[in-house]
Amino acid sequence: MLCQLEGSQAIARAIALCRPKVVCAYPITPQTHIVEGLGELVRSGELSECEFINVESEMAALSVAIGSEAAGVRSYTATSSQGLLYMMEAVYNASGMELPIVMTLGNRTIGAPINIWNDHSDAMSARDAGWMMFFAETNQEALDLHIQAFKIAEKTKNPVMICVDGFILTHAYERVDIPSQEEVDKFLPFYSPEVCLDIEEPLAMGAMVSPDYFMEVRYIAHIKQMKAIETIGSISEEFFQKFKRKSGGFLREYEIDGAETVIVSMGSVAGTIKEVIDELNANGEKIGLLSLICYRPFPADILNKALKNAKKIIVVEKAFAIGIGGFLSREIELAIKDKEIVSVIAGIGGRNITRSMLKECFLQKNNNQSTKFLGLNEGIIEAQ
Amino acid sequence: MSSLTLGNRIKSENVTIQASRLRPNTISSGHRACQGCGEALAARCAIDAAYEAANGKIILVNATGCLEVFSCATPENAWKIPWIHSLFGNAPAVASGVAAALSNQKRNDIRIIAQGGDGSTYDIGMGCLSGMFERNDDVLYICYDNQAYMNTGVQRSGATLPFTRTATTLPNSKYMGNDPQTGKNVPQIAMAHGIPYVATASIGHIHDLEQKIAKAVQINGARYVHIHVPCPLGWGFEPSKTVKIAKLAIKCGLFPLFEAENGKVTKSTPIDEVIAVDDYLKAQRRFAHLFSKSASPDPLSFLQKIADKNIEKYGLKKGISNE
Amino acid sequence: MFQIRIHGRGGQGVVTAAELLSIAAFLDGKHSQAFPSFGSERMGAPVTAFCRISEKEIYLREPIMEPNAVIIQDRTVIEPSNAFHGIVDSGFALVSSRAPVSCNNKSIRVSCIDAVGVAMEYIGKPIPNAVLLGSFAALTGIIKIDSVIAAIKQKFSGTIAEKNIKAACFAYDKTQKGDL
Amino acid sequence: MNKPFAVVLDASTSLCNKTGSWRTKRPEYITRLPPCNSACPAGENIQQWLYFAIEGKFFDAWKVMVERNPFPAVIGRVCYSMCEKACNRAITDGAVNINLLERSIGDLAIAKGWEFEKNANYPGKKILIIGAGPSGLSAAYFLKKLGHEVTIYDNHKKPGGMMRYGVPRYRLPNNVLDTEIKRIVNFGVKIICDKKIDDICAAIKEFDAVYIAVGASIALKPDVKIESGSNIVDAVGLFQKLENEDKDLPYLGQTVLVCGGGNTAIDAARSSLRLGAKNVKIIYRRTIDDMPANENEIGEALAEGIEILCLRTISKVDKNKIFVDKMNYDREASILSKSGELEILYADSVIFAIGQSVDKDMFSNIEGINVSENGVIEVDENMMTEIPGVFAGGDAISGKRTVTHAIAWGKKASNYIDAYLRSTKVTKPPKNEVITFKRLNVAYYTKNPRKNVFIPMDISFKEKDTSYSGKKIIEEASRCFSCGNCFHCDNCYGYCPDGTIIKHKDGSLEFNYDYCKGCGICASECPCGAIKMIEE
Repeated sequence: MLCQLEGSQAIARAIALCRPKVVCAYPITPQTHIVEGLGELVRSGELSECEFINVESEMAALSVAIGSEAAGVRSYTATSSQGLLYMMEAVYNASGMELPIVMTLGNRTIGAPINIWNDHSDAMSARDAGWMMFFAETNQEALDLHIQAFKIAEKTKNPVMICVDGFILTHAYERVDIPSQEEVDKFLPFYSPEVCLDIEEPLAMGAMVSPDYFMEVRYIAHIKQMKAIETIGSISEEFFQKFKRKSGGFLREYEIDGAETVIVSMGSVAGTIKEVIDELNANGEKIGLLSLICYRPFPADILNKALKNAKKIIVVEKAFAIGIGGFLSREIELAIKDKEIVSVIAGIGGRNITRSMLKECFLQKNNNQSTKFLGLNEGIIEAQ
Repeated sequence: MSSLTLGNRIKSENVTIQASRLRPNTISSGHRACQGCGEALAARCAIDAAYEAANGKIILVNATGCLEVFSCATPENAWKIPWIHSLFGNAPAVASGVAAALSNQKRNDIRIIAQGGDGSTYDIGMGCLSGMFERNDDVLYICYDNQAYMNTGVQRSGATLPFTRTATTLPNSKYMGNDPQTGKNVPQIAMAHGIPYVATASIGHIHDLEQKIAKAVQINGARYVHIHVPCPLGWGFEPSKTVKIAKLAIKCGLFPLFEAENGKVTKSTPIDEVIAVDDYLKAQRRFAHLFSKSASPDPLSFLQKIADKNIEKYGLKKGISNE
Repeated sequence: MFQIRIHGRGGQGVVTAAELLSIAAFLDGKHSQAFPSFGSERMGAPVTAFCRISEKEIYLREPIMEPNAVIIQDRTVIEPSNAFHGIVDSGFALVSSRAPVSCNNKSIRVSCIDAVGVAMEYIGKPIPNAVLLGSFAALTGIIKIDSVIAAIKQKFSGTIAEKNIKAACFAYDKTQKGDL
Repeated sequence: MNKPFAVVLDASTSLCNKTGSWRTKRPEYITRLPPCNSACPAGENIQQWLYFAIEGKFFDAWKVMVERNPFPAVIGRVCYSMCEKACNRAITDGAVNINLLERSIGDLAIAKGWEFEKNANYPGKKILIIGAGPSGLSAAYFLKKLGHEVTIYDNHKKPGGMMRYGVPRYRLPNNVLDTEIKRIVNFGVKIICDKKIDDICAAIKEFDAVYIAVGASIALKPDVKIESGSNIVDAVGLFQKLENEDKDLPYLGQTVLVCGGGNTAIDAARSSLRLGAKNVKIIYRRTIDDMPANENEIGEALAEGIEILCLRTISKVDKNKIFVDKMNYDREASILSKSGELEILYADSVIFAIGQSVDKDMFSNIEGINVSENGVIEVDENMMTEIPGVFAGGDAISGKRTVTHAIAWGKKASNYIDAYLRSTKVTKPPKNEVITFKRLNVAYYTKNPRKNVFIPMDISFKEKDTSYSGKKIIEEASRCFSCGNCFHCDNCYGYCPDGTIIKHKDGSLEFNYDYCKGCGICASECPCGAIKMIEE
């Protein structure tokens, strides 16, 4: 059913369609509307047989999800920014214990200085935590990704984080197609884990692991996640078959055929980039876009193929590490060697990314700088 | 024969589960606790009692700490029942999650117990514990109180007694061990949440402990049982003296045994014969500096006052029973 | 693509206005995108919201800097919010104001309606967004008044919906009549 | 099941971790000798029969008693109860009333008609026992148990010796004694009474061995100046006349003074009351707490109005005027001395109950049987006289003349005689270490003070029935600390932090050293000191 909905509401609906048994969260901007929406769906009975728990912190939010998931029921939480950092210990814990929790990350930067606006710093802080991570470009994709997320997580026994740009998507009203409950039920089977806290078959979860085994534990986790690339692909394909909509998977290409310059980005900024490409290509430029959806596991081979013909790669990235620079651009270097890769740090702390900025940036030639900061106010910098 | 021993070959009433040949042994032999570990003993007593009270339907959530480390390290798991360890500070929340899942599955017959040491309970996990209490989640939380961070090498916690010597409160010319102006009382904090049941127990009184656990397990909502577990390593006494030390703590009044329901003390276990705190303290090296020749008598009288206050507050001379 | 920027103060339903606009456009069969100026919305602080309406799918995520129309829910924010900034030539500016408002850019079509007055009369609260949307529908023809009504029904229920609809319709009619 | 590697583990897999290797000390269940057993002259395993009594297994309890003592009902009445004096419970809330329990179970055996278990016919030797007193009867019983053929000769009308002629009937009724002797006869022992032994040497030829257990029948002469005309009575003589229902009883009068501190003195005093005396006093050298007489007996005497004058000795009796020295007693140094203070008492008669000696004349013409100056028959370390095969025991060879000691002598003699007949030697089993009070965890025993039973009685020669019946036996027996012997309280089992103790179906406990880390909590929390830590 087509609806005009706020992104957060669309995500809440998607979650409800997945019939989680436990939803728990702690409020943090810009994630709040998602859990408010879920809370209402639970209270109204639209999402039935679901425990909605107001916890006292993000640490508790993910911990409750760890508990309920370990007890064998589908569990969901959502957070942003500082909240993710506050629960970070549990983030690693959930993946280490192979608990297929799904979490929405309403992307927001990390303080100090405190700032509630969007960038991908929070997501990047968890990029090595063993979770699978997907970035939504639109609210439709956010909705679709959440439905796929449970299936991916439960099939691979690996938690999944769906990253949705805070405010830009979470607070934006857009047209979304919400599938019916029957459709989702057909796609996402009832969750019945092999391993859980079961009095009939008592197991201990979360054992201490000594140096004798720890490396193997981590190695296996790595191999499993790399293997999960197949699962992600097939689930995305299955989603397309069932819902007649391309969603999820690894990346989305736009005007890539014959493109000399390929822009790589994650999340909602792809929309604005597309507008810029349309305009520039109309004037004879050969620019394409590669919007990366699946960030973890990092689909290096798939990226390599997609970027094979590009002469220049511009990575528009919404987060960077102080002391080294962009994350994504460095990871792209893993996928493709010997190409000019420019890192464009953009939209940090909610700074607007406008068409004019991007246009200028894409057209810049003979660039000596491998890292650029889009829309940096030189005046302020000089004053400092 | 006696009713004060754990078992009695003649009578079947007033004997402990621990004396039963068919006790559940929820924590199996082969665990890696220190010799004479009070916590290992307390865990078996408490969880066995819970197991019996819940007809074997128990799920355990364990905070990081000695108990977790010695009971479950690959490839050996001592637990006979479903058990999960997540983190140091989140056991109450994980338990809330398990409770939510089971409530969702209409399995309220399965009882959930979260457990941790005083470090996780008093300090790092206090937020999650308070949240679990405040939501009145259907979880029994057991704190095994050995009054310091033993797992990491005996550092001070919020449960450390005044004047205790720990690795981070070494007595010197300026300080007589742990600062007496610090510390908190989690049983009282639990009571302040108005949760249905709060109790203190000790391995020095297994009958009492088992009764309290059995009662706690059967109540719905958030419950808190605080068990005093002497630690031979951290407190400095012979491993064979663990139970004796626990008994002394009860007898001197420094560890009062009581029950509280809905925020009010309803019962306390009387002390037969009150002893001076000195008798308890001097049996432990962590207080040895209080008994040196040059030591001031003030710390001892300070601790005696705490004990006296407990005795008065909880009516330990005769015991309270409002049932 | 038709881009609308809405100015007002926290508590005046600025974001709701954008949302209602986007729903109305959606109901008209168009693509639309509404989003607030992101921030911690405090009661009384100047607030901006945006809405894009298009026949095609909308990719653009930048804030609206060159609106085809602005809706100003409170004339006192015009200055602090620089509300007339960037309006395209012959763009619309619909202002909630009892007194006439003037704009330096004479190509802009400025219209005023005492939306608060109408809202007080019909709704009993100084929330002018429905009134302004009714007026906006009449003024620009970008959205149908029936869609505005349907959007209000979707968003609100019961007497609140009814009152808002009445207010919107009153403003629509008044604007149609050129009675501003 | 596809479990996450290493992070998820199966239940109870720790059992493969044998933590027993951590141990430097090993706990072991041991038995220490309870002080009651240690103190019992007859070597009764009191703790063991109490153990059965607690369980209500009275027959088993009785069987344990008669392993060491064929006269439970008698001993339960006349014993000086060294066991109770040694009882560790005496330090807390009063000794277990062992004596009364023994009597109660002994009486139960009489009521139920329990008999000794006959052993397989063993082609034993023929043994003659001279004297059917406690020692002779006891030796007969134990020798019979060992398979020998035993005949007892006694010169009295009835068997029993001092049990019959040395204890008043209100304390030991005849039917009790008769039944317990009858049981020995039923067991196969031949008793011939009214038999004078004119020629013991001749008798020896007929038998493979002889045991002389003639007792000490001559009352000791007091070291007191006695003026003529004084009315002096010896206690044993009085009792014998009473037993034989002799009409010619000595005159006691209204006021009687008894000298002595043992049960015999108490018996004499109480008998005097029963014979019509109105004012009876006992004079004893030390304090009342030092009196060898049973606590119960003393209590009852006091209840009957008998006065006990302590720290006094008689120096002279002049008709009805008795001169008394007051004494000083330093118990710690065990020094008794005259204080110098004098006292004069008046009495119609003075009864001395200060002991007996062997009748020297009996053996004066037998070579090889020598009576020493102390009035005892001389024997070697195997209780044998100079005549091979002729043994002597009981009061005849010992200064400690109590029924219990006599029974012990009988048992001892039976072993020596048996060894002699088999040409072997008696080997004494090693004695376990006696458990002291310090080793006990008395806090584990419920407080339950001793209840002394004083039933107000009419002053007669009829025995008052104070025996406990079933429930009360259990109740009193349950006061036993079970010192040094596991009583299955399960403390070790319950307190072991490592769950290393295996509790078997029958309740028995076993250390599983695979897991025991040697912490020692089990030993430390054992109420009765029945676990010992031993260096690995």
